[in-house]
Amino acid sequence: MARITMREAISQALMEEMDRDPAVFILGEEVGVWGGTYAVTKGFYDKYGPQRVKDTPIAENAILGAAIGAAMVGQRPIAELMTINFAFSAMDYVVNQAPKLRYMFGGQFKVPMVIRAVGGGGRQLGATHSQTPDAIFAHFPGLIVVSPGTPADAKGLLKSAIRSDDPVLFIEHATMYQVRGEVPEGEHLEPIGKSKIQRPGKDVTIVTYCKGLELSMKAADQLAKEGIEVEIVDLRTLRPLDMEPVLESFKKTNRAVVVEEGWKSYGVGAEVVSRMYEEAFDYADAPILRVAQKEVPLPYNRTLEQAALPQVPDIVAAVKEVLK
Amino acid sequence: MARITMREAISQALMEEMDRDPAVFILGEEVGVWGGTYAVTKGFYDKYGPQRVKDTPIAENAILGAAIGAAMVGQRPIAELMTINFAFSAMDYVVNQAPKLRYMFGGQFKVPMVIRAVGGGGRQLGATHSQTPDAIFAHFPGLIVVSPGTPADAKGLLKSAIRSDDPVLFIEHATMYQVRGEVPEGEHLEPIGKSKIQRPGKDVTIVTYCKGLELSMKAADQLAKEGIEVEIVDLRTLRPLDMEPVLESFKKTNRAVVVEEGWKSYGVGAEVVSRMYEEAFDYADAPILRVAQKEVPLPYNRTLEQAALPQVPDIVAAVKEVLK
Amino acid sequence: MDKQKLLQMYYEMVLIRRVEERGAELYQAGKIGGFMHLYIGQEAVSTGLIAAREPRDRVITAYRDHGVALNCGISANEVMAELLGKITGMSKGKGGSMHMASVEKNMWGGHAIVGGHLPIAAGLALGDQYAGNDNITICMFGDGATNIGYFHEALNLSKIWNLRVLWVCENNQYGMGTAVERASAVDEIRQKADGYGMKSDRVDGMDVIKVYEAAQKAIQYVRETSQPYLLEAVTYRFRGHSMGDPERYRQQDEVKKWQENDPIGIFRAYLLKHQVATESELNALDDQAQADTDKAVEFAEASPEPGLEELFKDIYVD
Amino acid sequence: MDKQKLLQMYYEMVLIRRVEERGAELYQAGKIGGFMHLYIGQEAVSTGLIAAREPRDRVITAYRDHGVALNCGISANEVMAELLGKITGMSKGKGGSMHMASVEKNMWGGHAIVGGHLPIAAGLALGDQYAGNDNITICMFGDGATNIGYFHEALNLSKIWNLRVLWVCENNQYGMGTAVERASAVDEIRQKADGYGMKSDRVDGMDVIKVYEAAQKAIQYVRETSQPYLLEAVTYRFRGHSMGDPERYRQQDEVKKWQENDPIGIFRAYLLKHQVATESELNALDDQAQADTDKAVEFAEASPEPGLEELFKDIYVD
Ligand SMILES: Cc1ncc(C[n+]2csc(CCOP(=O)(O)OP(=O)(O)O)c2C)c(N)n1
Ligand SMILES: Cc1ncc(C[n+]2csc(CCOP(=O)(O)OP(=O)(O)O)c2C)c(N)n1
Ligand SMILES: [Mg+2]
Ligand SMILES: [Mg+2]
Repeated sequence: MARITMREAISQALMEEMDRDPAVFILGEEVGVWGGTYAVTKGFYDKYGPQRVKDTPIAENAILGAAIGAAMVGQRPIAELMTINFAFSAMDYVVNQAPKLRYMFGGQFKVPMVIRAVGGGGRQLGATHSQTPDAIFAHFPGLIVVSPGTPADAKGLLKSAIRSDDPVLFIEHATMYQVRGEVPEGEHLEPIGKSKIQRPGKDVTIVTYCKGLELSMKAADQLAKEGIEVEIVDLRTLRPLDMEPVLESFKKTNRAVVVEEGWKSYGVGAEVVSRMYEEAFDYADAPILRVAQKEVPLPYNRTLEQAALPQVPDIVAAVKEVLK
Repeated sequence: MARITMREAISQALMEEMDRDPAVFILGEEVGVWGGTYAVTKGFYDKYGPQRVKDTPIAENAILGAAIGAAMVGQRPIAELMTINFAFSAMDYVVNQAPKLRYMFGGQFKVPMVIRAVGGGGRQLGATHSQTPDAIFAHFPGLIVVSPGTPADAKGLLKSAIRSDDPVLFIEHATMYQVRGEVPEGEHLEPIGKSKIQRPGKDVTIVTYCKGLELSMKAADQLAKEGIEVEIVDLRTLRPLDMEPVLESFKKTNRAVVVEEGWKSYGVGAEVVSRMYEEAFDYADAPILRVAQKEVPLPYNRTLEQAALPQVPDIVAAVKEVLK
Repeated sequence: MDKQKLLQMYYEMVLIRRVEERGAELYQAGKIGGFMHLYIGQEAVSTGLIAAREPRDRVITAYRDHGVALNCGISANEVMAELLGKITGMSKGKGGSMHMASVEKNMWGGHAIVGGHLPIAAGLALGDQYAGNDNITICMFGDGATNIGYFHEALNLSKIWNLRVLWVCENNQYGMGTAVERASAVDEIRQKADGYGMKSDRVDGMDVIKVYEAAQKAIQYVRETSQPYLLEAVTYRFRGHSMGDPERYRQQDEVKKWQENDPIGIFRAYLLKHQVATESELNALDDQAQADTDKAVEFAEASPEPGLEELFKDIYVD
Repeated sequence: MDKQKLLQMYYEMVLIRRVEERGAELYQAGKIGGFMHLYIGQEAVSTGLIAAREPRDRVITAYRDHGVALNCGISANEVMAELLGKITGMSKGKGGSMHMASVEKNMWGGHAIVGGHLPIAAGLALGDQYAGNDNITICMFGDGATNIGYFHEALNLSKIWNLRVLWVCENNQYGMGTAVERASAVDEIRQKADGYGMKSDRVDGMDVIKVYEAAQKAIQYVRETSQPYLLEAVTYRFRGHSMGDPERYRQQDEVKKWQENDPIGIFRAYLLKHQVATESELNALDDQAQADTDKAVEFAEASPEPGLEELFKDIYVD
């Protein structure tokens, strides 16, 4: 296994799947000549040519609509939204078309496509460009929503997403492309719809995903120094949501914190918390807490932005609170 | 007080506010000559003329963008989305522009506008046209989300929404326009951001809003016959969410069911349930249950559609379950 | 065109009319729900258009799709069963009036979001281009749909990527209650092609022969040059926008004037005048369409509803 | 034009250049974050355009907004403070480079969603029409923005509702790394006006005088006829799309060729040739711009950051 970055892991997954299956192609803004705004598809244009690495106009509806149509007739497009914030400029395709077409027409065809989109705050991009609105996409049946927290999962889940016959929204995080981790070379598939224990522990459960995993790992390191053993469950897929490992952990620790980068209200944590009580009410020794973004449009100023985003100390504090 | 329909109540609110304030005008598809797809603005075009009742092209981005622009320079537009499902065709304006512009520009201007939109299932309109995706809008700070459950509230809240200096998404329900209720004539304002006890009781709390209120009232009637006294709290506003009456009721009954029409996962109930435990953990004598839509795109076939939607017996069963 | 083809077209037009008339009755009787948009008055457009396609050419349209479905070869039985929400409908009763598709017949659906299927149509054509064939995608939409952003993004993409799409605007003068000139900056929709440097044409949509000829020319152009093309068919819907339209926005005079221009009547006269068929031959086709419609209603009424297990099927493949 | 006005324009162009050059340095030094898009090379467009407006005419643009902000009369101090995220910025440090606005100066913001501000511009004009005045809204956007649906919906609406909008496309040849001809069905953006029956013009955007004249003509037309108008200004950005652009998509030759065509140089030569000003007068203005930039940096650096209480302010009015 090599220690590579999240960027390299995603890039590897894309390349391996393009090599494996000629029906796979990429389309999106600046994916080709530019090499991807976040350099994920650097070199792809030269390797695969303009037929398989398609630069598009700035027209998110056209990008996603074209991907859906091509998927309906047998191709396996990977459409890139330059950022998840631009999903709002083509929302109908993300939540109303891709996830519903198969159902509405009685299962006559499938829509095997991936929408890759980078989200997240922390880069001072201002309110319209810094969102982590993952929860709202996960609300829609018919869509699969994946958001990995490690390079290995990014590779394994993206490969599975590309092979899935259903539409998958694959959410990456703008500040995590340099995160390094061990990643199996070649064929490495992670199952979609499976949560995973990323760190075992016995005192308290942290449920999280994506950027929240990075922060939670750091919090767990700090807490370990004080003798608190945190178990971290990484959701990895938001829809369908796999609660098994969460419940198992919670039944052991009886205390939990849910960590996410997005806004708290109507966020991912709300669903996770609700299901935990629904299915493990008797195991709760303390109220489950949520650590999330403050309820403000993210400001440009760095200090303010960081104050709005969930931070390691917030997680540490929440863990101590549930342990009281 | 007159007993009038929800349609009449909304129509009254619009007319009274247009009469009161010349800055108020309406724009949207078929609001004028046609009289509103749901006949809410019937007669308005003749009364106020094409300057104040503006038929638009089928161009939801233009409708909402134009409303935002006009609001920025001092008008008070009411933009109608023919249905909430078409918000996905102009999502950026609903969640990214209207709620963030004031903040991004340091409070230099305000965006006093109302987006009226009708949602809800049960009319066999198929998967793209039958949604109740209220929760996803409520996720965004900067937006106010209101969804009334009675004619009186519809009137009082819409009038407040029109007078609000902030953008308000006002969600009506397609199957409720004929619902009748007592509505104060003339000046009647209900405060935005205040939940309300719509039916007092002592045994169990139902938290709900909009269509859920209608269903819950019926369930409560049935349960009353069995001696179960249900207290119903109507959220009315989803953002900002007023938990006070919910918590007060819950602290009394110690048992609760949350009823909503939309999908359960990542829905309104998830947030309400999470907050109830966060703020009244010790008062819970049983797991709080959620009654909501099954996780499927709504089908056309009536039997299937009704099977997917939450029904009165589902609520009755859930109440009995939490009382076990 | 040979006689058989012409008579087939005539039969299809009458069949659409009969099926929809019965559909309207069944709707009034409460057996059909949701939104139902009748194609009555516009039959010449899809009939002429689809007669000019090859079976490998794909078709996609909006919610006003019963005619298109029948022209594509979906049986009246299936159309009627879908209207009644039965499992024997092509969409298993899950789609209803607005969502008729048949992969087998290369008909990729009626679509209910105005203009929303245009980018998808570009995608169908992209799929074919990627596969390396010269199939065409015929994408139909209303005049009202040309004002929404989807139209713009799709037409632009089709032009820069040399996609084989025949864009067909059915200009029936209104988008719901809004007359073209109240909603669109240009009254002739074909003019919108100019903004994309796209070839275009405008044809009398009440005359199936004219539509057929214009479609043939357009299809040939698209296939050979691998360039998109915008064809505007000028037509009129004789009924309301959907069931329950109060029709306050147009004068009965206007409706009457157009109804005198009935596309079936025009075609019938043409067939007689050019001695393609005799009165009795045409009457036989009328009877056939009536009989097929009756049978379709019987079939649909006798068909079972989808079982409750269908609720959770077809959401995901995996 | 009188001398004072011409010199003011010259000063503004130099000021934009100096402010952005310093901005680039401060960005490299880590004092500015987020996305920053420089206007260097395009100064003639907004300078000529905004010189032709009356103060009551509204301006709105995209994220490439520093030049526009300065031309509208927002001080270099405020621009620099906003770049540094300070409370003294016009947006209190909450907006940053992409979000400069001043209600007082009738500048309604830079906007970061490509094309997203076009419907809002139509709304500003709608507000004025509703108020019954004849203010104009000048809406600027890039070539890339003309391919998104927002553009289409906004232009169509402005035409059918007779809104006083001057649509100005700054065609700088690229949307990020994508050349116009790879993204747009037509290379001359002005041609897109034809699809709306809208009057249009194309002007050399490197020549501030030509821009000013074209803008004046356009503004007069919009004001008098109450019709929108599309003006295309052909220009070039000398720097990358934003800070950190690898610029793999264009040849250095091409960049050099355009740089030789520097709008400031062209204007300077014009002013000298027509003896509007002497070398030393222009040098004094250069010095003035330099001094004002230095002062702005000092001001911005010395200004405090917004306090934490600002985080929750300005979300809601009520
Ligand atoms: C995005 C969107 N907005 C609004 C509607 C509601 N709607 C359905 S059909 C229609 C009119 C469409 O007119 P046109 O495109 O001319 O087609 P026609 O009905 O005349 O065939 C409208 C506004 C919709 N379905 N989708
Ligand atoms: C809806 C949307 N899609 C994509 C982007 C990312 N993006 C920002 S600027 C830009 C290029 C715009 O090009 P153009 O309109 O020509 O303006 P220029 O930068 O050349 O001034 C892109 C793709 C965005 N901000 N918004
Ligand atoms: Mg029409
Ligand atoms: Mg550009």
